[in-house]
Amino acid sequence: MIDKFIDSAAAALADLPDGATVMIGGFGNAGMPAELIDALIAQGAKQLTVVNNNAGNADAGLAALIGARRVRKIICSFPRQTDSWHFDKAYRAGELALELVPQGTLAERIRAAGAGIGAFYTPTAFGTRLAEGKETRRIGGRDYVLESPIHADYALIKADRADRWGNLTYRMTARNFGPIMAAAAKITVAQVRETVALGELDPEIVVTPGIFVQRIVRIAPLRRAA
Amino acid sequence: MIDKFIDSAAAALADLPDGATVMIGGFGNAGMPAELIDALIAQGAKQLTVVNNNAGNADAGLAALIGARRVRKIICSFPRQTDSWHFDKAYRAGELALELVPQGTLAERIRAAGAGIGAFYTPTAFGTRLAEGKETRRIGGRDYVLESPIHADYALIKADRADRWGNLTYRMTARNFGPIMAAAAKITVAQVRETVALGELDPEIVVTPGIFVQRIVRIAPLRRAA
Amino acid sequence: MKKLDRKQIAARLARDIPDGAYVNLGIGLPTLVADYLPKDREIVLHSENGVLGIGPRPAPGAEDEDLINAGKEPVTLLKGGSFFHHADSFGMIRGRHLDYCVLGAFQVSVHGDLANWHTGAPDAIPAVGGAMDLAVGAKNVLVMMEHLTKDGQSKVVERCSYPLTGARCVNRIYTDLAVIDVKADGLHVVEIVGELPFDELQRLTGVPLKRLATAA
Amino acid sequence: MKKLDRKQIAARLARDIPDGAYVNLGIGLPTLVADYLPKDREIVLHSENGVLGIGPRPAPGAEDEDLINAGKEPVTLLKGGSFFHHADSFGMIRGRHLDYCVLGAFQVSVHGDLANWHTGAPDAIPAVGGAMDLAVGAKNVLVMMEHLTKDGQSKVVERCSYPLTGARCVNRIYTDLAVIDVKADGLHVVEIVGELPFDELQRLTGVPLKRLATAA
Repeated sequence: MIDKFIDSAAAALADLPDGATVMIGGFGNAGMPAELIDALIAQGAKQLTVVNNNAGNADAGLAALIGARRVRKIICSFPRQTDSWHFDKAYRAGELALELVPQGTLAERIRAAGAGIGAFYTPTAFGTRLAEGKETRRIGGRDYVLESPIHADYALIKADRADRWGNLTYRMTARNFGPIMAAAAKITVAQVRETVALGELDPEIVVTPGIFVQRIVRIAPLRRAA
Repeated sequence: MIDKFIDSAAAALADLPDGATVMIGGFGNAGMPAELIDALIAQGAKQLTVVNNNAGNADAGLAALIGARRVRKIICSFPRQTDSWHFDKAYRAGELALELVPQGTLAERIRAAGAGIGAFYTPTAFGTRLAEGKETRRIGGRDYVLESPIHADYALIKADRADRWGNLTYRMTARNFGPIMAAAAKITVAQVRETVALGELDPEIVVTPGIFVQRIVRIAPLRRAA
Repeated sequence: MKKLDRKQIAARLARDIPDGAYVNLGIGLPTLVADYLPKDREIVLHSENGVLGIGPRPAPGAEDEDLINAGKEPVTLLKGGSFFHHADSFGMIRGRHLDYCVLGAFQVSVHGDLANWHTGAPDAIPAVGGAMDLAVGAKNVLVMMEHLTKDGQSKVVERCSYPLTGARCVNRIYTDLAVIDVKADGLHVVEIVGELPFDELQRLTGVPLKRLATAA
Repeated sequence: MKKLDRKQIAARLARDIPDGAYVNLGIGLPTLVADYLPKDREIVLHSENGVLGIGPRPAPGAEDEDLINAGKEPVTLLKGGSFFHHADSFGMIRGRHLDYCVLGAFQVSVHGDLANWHTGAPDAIPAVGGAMDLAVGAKNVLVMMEHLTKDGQSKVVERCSYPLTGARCVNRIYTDLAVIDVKADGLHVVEIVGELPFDELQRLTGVPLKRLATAA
């Protein structure tokens, strides 16, 4: 029997080793797996390479992971924010490597990893500093840059509903990087708002088929004061 | 106001010129836009390049288009079927060029066209006859073949429901090539079972966003005798 | 010299977006354009984070943290909207499906090179987001910016001194002084704000401008 | 000499598919495996045309032309199944997400080269379908075939004479005479059918076989 439900975020991340490459979903707060990140901080793994659109903000989540000096390298498109002080400090101190990738190239590199593509040519960033040193090619009158897939050991993502086979649906723009990260990682851990019985998810509306998901943790949403 | 509904299949294909590249969705009968193909036959355009998984079977649809000598070239993964006699005859007579592409490479080449990828490396077909003459590359210990996007002038696909903005849902395995062909063609014509008012399609379950669809024709399903 | 304010630049640009267009409004200044789109046109707004059909800002208290735009501001969804993941969203951009994108800029060159992501300062933390994808992907790249820097230098330049976002990608520039098309044979002034003489615009801009018959 | 019939080969292979596996069964002979998967295991069947969770054949009259497998036969969907488009489906295959695929073969070489799509006849109309993607994509490629051709030639060969489907891709071969692992150091016989002596299997096969301690 297939049962991907795990009792706690801590149990879902227990085997995550030092030096792992960890994709973390989310764009802003939408789709950010806050409780999984907290569990990763508590778990203690270090020397991590983190793939996320940003580099953390304020003092929680990814910013706290960076503040705790657990991240060796970050691959992202937009690290600089008004409140990205943990990243800024570690980066300026030379303690944290940054690989800056245009957002669409970041998404496509993650997608390529999940889809078994060895490399691809994208027009994005041709002629810019971010393509310096990269192989380029003129195809059909347009210039392209060669880019490689980004594989991960773990993906931590947030979805909306899940069944025990690991099928996922998302909620609005919280979908963002979740589906492609799930496919690019060896072990995908999804935190979800709700778990449902097998058969309750309409097969037409499953966004991430269970084949891409290894572990699911239900995190009840916070009740907000009215 | 955006209104992509068109009254008839004939009107939706009226401007399709000789020599066009036409993607035709479907895998078997599932997702095959039968009425649009009939309209294309009636419309008369010739010297077409057709992209489809197969090369027609029996005497209807794509087979009839081939039988009417309107196809110059076919790009597909599996032309040979027990009843693909129109293709077989034209192919053996040297009247029809065949570009044989592994099915996953066919899908990825169509996807690449829609997603603006200039070329990509796939492991599929490395070391086989279908990679002869193609550029190859060893990446991370695995061998890959360089493949190009397939763009189309028109895509004829079959979906399930549509709104006037062109948003589409599909039905079961009739989805197959529809979403990627819609994105790869300049003009996508979708025949649908049902048209609905704007707002009736849940934004979470739209499979093909309307940006990829230019024309929609409602084709009422045949009533079958009970 | 009469200049347009930011809202007026946004309103001017908005007039040029036709009915039925698919449009991405960049973070910051370009977002203003949404407020001025003609009400009698259906224009579908895209955001990189996986949404088509963005509607007006939600009423206070009605925000949903799962429904935001690329600037991470709360938005609403119109009827006909849809959600998709990041790779599909940038496939849409890179695959030339968007009719227009509107971007801010530090500089635009006479060849349509765009610089808008990096000041070039050696100690600056670089951040690019989706700007490079939009610059190469949209069918029409519209830039919205002030014509001059604070110290009076033209932001329309012979050659960008700031690091490029994209090469030869800008189609039209909307500034507080003029609307300028970037064409293969150079910059064409489409419109000048107020009573500003062409020669004065030319003097302020520095690089050669062509005068359209319709321009003042 | 006792040989397994096709159903027996399918049943033998089915025993090796573990609980929770994601599996693609190729068109034709491999489809038989579905009938023999142990009922106490949850095994998720994939088909190239965009479906996970394929169930048993529908009852006569309950077929739906929109719900078929890659062999274009009507199927059903289990609870927990899902649909997706062709690029996603082959991304799943190529991206090494399937635990097993089962393919028929004309020949398999000692290095695990697979030939199953083309007889090499110059006048044959070529057709490949998804076989080349499955051959390079699945984590484990299982081949199911008769050991010998009709005229007694081994289909396990030093070097394929038919055009290849994939190079060095086969992990295990199930025939009517034996189960053979393809490893870096050669072919290892895992199991022999009935009372067939190893030496006789070796003689029939032609290429060098290694005897596992557990093999007869």
